[in-house]
Amino acid sequence: ANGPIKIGFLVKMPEEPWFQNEWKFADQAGKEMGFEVVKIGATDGEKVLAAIDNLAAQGAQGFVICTPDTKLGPSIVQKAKADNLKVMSVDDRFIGPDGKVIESVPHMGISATKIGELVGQAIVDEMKVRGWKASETGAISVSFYELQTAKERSTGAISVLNKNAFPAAMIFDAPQKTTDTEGGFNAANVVLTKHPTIKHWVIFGVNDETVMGAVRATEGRGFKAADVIGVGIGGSGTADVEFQKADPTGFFATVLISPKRHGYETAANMYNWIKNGKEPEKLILTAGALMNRSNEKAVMTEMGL
Amino acid sequence: MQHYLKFQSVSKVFPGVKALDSISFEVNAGSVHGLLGENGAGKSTLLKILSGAYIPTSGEVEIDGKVRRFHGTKDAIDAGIAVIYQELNLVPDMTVEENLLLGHMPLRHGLIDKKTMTQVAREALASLSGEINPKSRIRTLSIGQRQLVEIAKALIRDAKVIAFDEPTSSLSDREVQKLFSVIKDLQGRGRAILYVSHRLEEVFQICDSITVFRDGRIVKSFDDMSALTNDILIRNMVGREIKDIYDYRERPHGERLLEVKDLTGPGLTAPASFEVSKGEILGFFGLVGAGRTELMKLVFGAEKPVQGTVSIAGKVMDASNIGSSIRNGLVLCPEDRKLEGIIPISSVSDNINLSVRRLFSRFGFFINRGKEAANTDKFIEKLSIKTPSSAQLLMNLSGGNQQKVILARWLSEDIRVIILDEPTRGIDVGTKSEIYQIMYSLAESGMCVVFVSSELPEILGVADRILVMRSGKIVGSLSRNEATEEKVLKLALPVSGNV
Amino acid sequence: MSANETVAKKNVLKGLWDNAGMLVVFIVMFCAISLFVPFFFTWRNMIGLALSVSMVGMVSCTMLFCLASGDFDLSVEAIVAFSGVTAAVLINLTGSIVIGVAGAILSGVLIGLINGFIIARLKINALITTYAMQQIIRGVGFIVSAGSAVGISNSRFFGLGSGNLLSIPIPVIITIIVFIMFGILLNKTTYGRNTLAIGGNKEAARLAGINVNRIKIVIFTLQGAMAAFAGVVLASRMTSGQPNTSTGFAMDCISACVLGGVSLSGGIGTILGTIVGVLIIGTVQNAMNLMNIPTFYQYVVRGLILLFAVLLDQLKQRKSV
Amino acid sequence: MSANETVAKKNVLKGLWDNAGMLVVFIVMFCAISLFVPFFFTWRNMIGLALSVSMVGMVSCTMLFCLASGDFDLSVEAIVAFSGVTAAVLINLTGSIVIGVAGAILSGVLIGLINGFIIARLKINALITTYAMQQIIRGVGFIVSAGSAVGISNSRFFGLGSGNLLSIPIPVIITIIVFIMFGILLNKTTYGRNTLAIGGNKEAARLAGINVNRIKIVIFTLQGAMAAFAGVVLASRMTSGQPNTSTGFAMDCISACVLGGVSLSGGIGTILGTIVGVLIIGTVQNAMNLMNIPTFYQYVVRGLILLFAVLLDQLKQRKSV
Ligand SMILES: Nc1ncnc2c1ncn2[C@@H]1O[C@H](COP(=O)(O)OP(=O)(O)OP(=O)(O)O)[C@@H](O)[C@H]1O
Ligand SMILES: Nc1ncnc2c1ncn2[C@@H]1O[C@H](COP(=O)(O)OP(=O)(O)OP(=O)(O)O)[C@@H](O)[C@H]1O
Ligand SMILES: [Mg+2]
Ligand SMILES: [Mg+2]
Repeated sequence: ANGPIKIGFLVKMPEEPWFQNEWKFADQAGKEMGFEVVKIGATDGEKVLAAIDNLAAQGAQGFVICTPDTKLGPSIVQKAKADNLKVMSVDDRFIGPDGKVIESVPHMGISATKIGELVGQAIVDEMKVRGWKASETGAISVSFYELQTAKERSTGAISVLNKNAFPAAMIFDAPQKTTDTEGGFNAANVVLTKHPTIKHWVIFGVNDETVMGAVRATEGRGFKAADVIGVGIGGSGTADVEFQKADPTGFFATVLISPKRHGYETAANMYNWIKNGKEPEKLILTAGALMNRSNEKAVMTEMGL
Repeated sequence: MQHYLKFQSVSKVFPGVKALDSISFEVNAGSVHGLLGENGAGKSTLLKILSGAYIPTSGEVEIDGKVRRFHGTKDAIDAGIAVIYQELNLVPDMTVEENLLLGHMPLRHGLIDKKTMTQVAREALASLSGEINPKSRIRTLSIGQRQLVEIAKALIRDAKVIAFDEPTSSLSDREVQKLFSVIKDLQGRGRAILYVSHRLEEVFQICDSITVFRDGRIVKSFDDMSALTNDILIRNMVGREIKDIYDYRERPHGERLLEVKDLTGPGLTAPASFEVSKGEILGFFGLVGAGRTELMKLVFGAEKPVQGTVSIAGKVMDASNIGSSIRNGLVLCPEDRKLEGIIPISSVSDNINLSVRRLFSRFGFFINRGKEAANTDKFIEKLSIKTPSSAQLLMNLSGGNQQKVILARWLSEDIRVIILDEPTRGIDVGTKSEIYQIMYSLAESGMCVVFVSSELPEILGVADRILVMRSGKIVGSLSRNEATEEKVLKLALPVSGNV
Repeated sequence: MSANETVAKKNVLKGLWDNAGMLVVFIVMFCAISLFVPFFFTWRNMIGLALSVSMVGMVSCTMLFCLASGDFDLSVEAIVAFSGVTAAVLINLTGSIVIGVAGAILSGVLIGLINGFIIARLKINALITTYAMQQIIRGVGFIVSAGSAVGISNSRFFGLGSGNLLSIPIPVIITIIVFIMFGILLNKTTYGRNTLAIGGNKEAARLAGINVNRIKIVIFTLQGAMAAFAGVVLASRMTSGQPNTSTGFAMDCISACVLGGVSLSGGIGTILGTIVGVLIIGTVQNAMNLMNIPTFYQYVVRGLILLFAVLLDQLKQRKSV
Repeated sequence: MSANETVAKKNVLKGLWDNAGMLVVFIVMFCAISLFVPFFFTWRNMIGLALSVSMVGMVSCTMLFCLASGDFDLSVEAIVAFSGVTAAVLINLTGSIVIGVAGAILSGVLIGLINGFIIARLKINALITTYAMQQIIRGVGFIVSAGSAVGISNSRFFGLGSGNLLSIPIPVIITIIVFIMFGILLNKTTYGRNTLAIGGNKEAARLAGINVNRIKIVIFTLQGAMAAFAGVVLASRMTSGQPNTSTGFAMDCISACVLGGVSLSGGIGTILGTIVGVLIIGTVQNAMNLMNIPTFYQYVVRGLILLFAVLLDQLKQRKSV
């Protein structure tokens, strides 16, 4: 190619800290290796296609994408082909018309279900540490079924709880209207109202914000930090807020996924693919790391944050 | 002769008001039937029933011997009925021709035929006034011109029954005469015409028969106009004797109070200067679009003047600051009641106290309900406003009563100068004479009254001095003694040959 | 005699219906839910319900004024988010709660002032202005916070949102005070009556010497201040300022007002109605969650309730005309 | 002589400005961007730009009618999503593209009809009705699709969205046809003029014998149909029906119309203006992406552009009055 290499980096929720970080690290890779990263937020299918056109128009040679919907895969692949762009996916893997993943597109990520399972495992482990009886413990699942990923995260966590003999009848769904703290707060409050006799609560949800909201709700009902295990997802500023507080809160831990690998490595791989024709591995799975009060610093450094 | 239009014991009940009570009368083809009555007597309601805008509570309308039931205005239009409403109903951002042909534009191959449309519009307008361009937007026309458009609308439809609800209330004499010749022509072509007006001289000039309403009932019908006099009509309408509705009262004038100097602004073509003394009633006369309304708005501060000053008792007013005008006792009772006067969804009481409430309030902030209620009751009584209660929404009052409410709003103020822009438009004779009396007593107590009117007899009967405006400038001043109809009209009409 | 009494009774009922139709609807609904939905009518749930509507409640008061004057405000949701972030950033920076709260509210005042100025003076349509402002402020909020929650270091600040007074949460108490204040403002002051007059007929109000522009600017400024205050309370409850919170909040407030009989074309509105509107929205949401209604069906139910409620109100008004 | 010519020239310029102020703004903006933003003025990018505004373009046409008649429609975004899902489900079920497309458009017609009926006949405010409808339809869409995208098995269906004609994408061609059709409808038919009359003065239109209710119902039905059609095209481009797509789409269409000089209080609107509005929105977004402006700043820029554009239009109007 003539001129500097340019790659696109499209994400589905540009406002989320997670994607902000991916972008940041992609940029870092670009600076170090000498290519340009075009960052576009593409919140729905239409915007994705427009963004791909836009990339082609400005002479990019390939792009990394976290698609707003995995079923968009075929049309993204088709569009990329039409515009002569290389494509790889990050975070969410493309799904073909047959309902199976599209193996031909290189992917880096960790499945939403996996993240959920990590959350579930963390909860189960901590329950054992605290020695809670299953009969006295309830689970609040702050859910948001409008979003496929959110749904998978919840199912992942629930499956682990189920496997570890957590009674299904004690897992309470708390659907929220908005995926922010206020949404989590109001949703959790209702569950708390309905089950006034339960002594201990475990909480999981879509992201750190909703879990934090639910934890606030338990505090409002007089639950002490020792009676609540909330595990979030993201490892964003919200989790940090909780861990920085002088006294521990019910927000026990969060699953931190490294935006560094996802951002930096995908961008770098794409660059190599374009520059040297070296196609990235078809599938790279990263691991999430459980981060809590005590190991926050260490985990962060390890993840390159 | 056959009765073309027949009302048979038509009644209409609104919550709390029986607007029409078993009305029956008929109108012949080729005749003009006058409807008279005080404000709120039910005239407009009857016309709205005729036009299908209201459905009568009971009774029926017969046209050409057949009972017709209208479920909407479209039915009435299809039955050959055209009503020109008291309140103008035009689409401001459309052109004159589109308004004229609204609802039945000419088509060619399914698309609008603009050429034919312009032609039809031009013809209809020509019979009324040559000055309106069919391509102008309604927004750019004066109220008088809009009224003409409204009338032309009915002419275009070539209806069998045509009803006019106070069509002349904002027309000049010249336009009125033109309208009358149009009506005469319609009459000659066998149309049945209903004519509502508060101007008795018009009624005598144009009507073949008359029905007088009061409180939703027919007081009396007159088929023979020759035996009829002004006094008889007034007695039937108002229920009492009014000898001279103007009943002019002489009074001394004090020192100069309002002084307008070289005022220029939109709508004016030359700087306007005039002054008014304490105790004086200054009349403003002019034809449609002469610029009186614009001048008054400039004086009041509702519009920003390009230059010039307004001062009261030597103190120069803050230009284009309505609040300060009112605080200094300068108020304007605006011309366009619907657009600039009433708050339709507010109560009578809220409408009356809209401005004066600040004076009653504590710390200028907390309202004083007691004082407001007392003020409302005082004016309902004083101006005999016809309303079931002070809590009634203003939109449910008749046109004339709405005008009275606005008058009450300004009379509540502690005024020194009051500008009344067409205050008697759409007001019945009885109330008119009450309003004149109010003007006299305001003047007697040392205020200035500026009185804008398009009714020549009224101006001549009430004003101490008359200023005449023509196309945006003041063209003459006549004292009460020198003023005659001819002299005033001569000043008001366009110069040489244009007539 | 007895016939007369029946008539009198009928009139009382009719009067109640005309003046407070929605209130009757709400009471019936409330009773029915209390009877049939377990846990609904418990002290705990009532407190939870009150808390969940406290923010909508506060901002609906100023929204009522905005709608009553014939305008709109879609920017409140961004102001809520932005002021929370501002408060968090300022408290962390200066360590002073007073500065944080004052700064946040000031930012709301400023945004409201700009809204008001553009709408009243430059005569730009309110819907478009406040929608544009929503975008702008949302963006600025993201920029300031770098897109993620800003934790608040000073824990004394949390009392505002999480504290109790006589076992009633402070946000609820604040909301009640706000309702009373704005009720007085609307009914007993020239400011309130003039607001309604402007909504009824702007030109008539102007010609009656009411400074329309000033009142409009005040309305939007108050709205900005109130939204910012709600944002501060939220930040305190959540112990952090969040830039992406409260999407859809403006429409919630507008819906509450409309349910409460406020006319979207201006000129009509009562505080009692607004309270009822807020309570209906909150109660329905709460009951649906208690009844375990699946999320997707909740969308449908919420929409239907809104539709039926305004329909009912409309029918009532049509009858009484 | 020469002075006269200058005057004539001035008048031409003034006339252009008065009638097409926004067009001038757009052209200037377009030229500036073409000059300063690399890759902007390339065939590829122009096609991409056209594709990206094709949906907003289509629905803005019916939105123009809706706004011009003095109403609103917030439900379009849910209709777009729902009709995509419906098309996908029906095509998978029956294997027939015709049934799928027809079913989807029929669903849009039905929803529009209900909107129109409620607004015109039951006299419920359009904003609230269509907001409630948005919630309901969004919910139904989620229910039908179980919350996730529905892939379409019949690949022949994708031609509608991804095909080209003379190297112009079919959605773009469709949009151009829609613009022409609605331009004629607005200017040359009684339906169009009556729509403007209703928006300008409903009472006058009613008294002129225009069936206001019927026209309103038609407006909303057409709007529903058009949104559904746009949804079908989108589903074809996306090869799947997505229940949560197009949030904020209604406000995009309304913004485009407003940028194009359509009055939100009804009675004023042109198709040329609407096209310009659509193009401005698309161009700004496109240029920002080309210039790599960070997302958060994009919010701010979008808001500012909207604000300045309407401000400019307002200034122009004030001068010409
Ligand atoms: N929509 C309505 N709701 C309630 N009352 C009404 C309504 N329309 C008219 N009225 C009442 O019906 C009565 C008759 O009103 P109408 O407008 O017919 O009077 P009018 O004779 O035309 O008076 P004017 O000369 O003042 O125009 C009045 O008492 C008025 O208050
Ligand atoms: N804002 C304006 N800018 C320019 N011209 C205007 C404006 N408003 C009114 N005019 C024009 O000024 C002239 C004076 O109108 P005005 O309404 O003051 O007349 P009038 O004497 O009160 O007559 P009417 O009986 O119609 O009220 C009209 O030709 C009108 O079209
Ligand atoms: Mg009348
Ligand atoms: Mg005048």
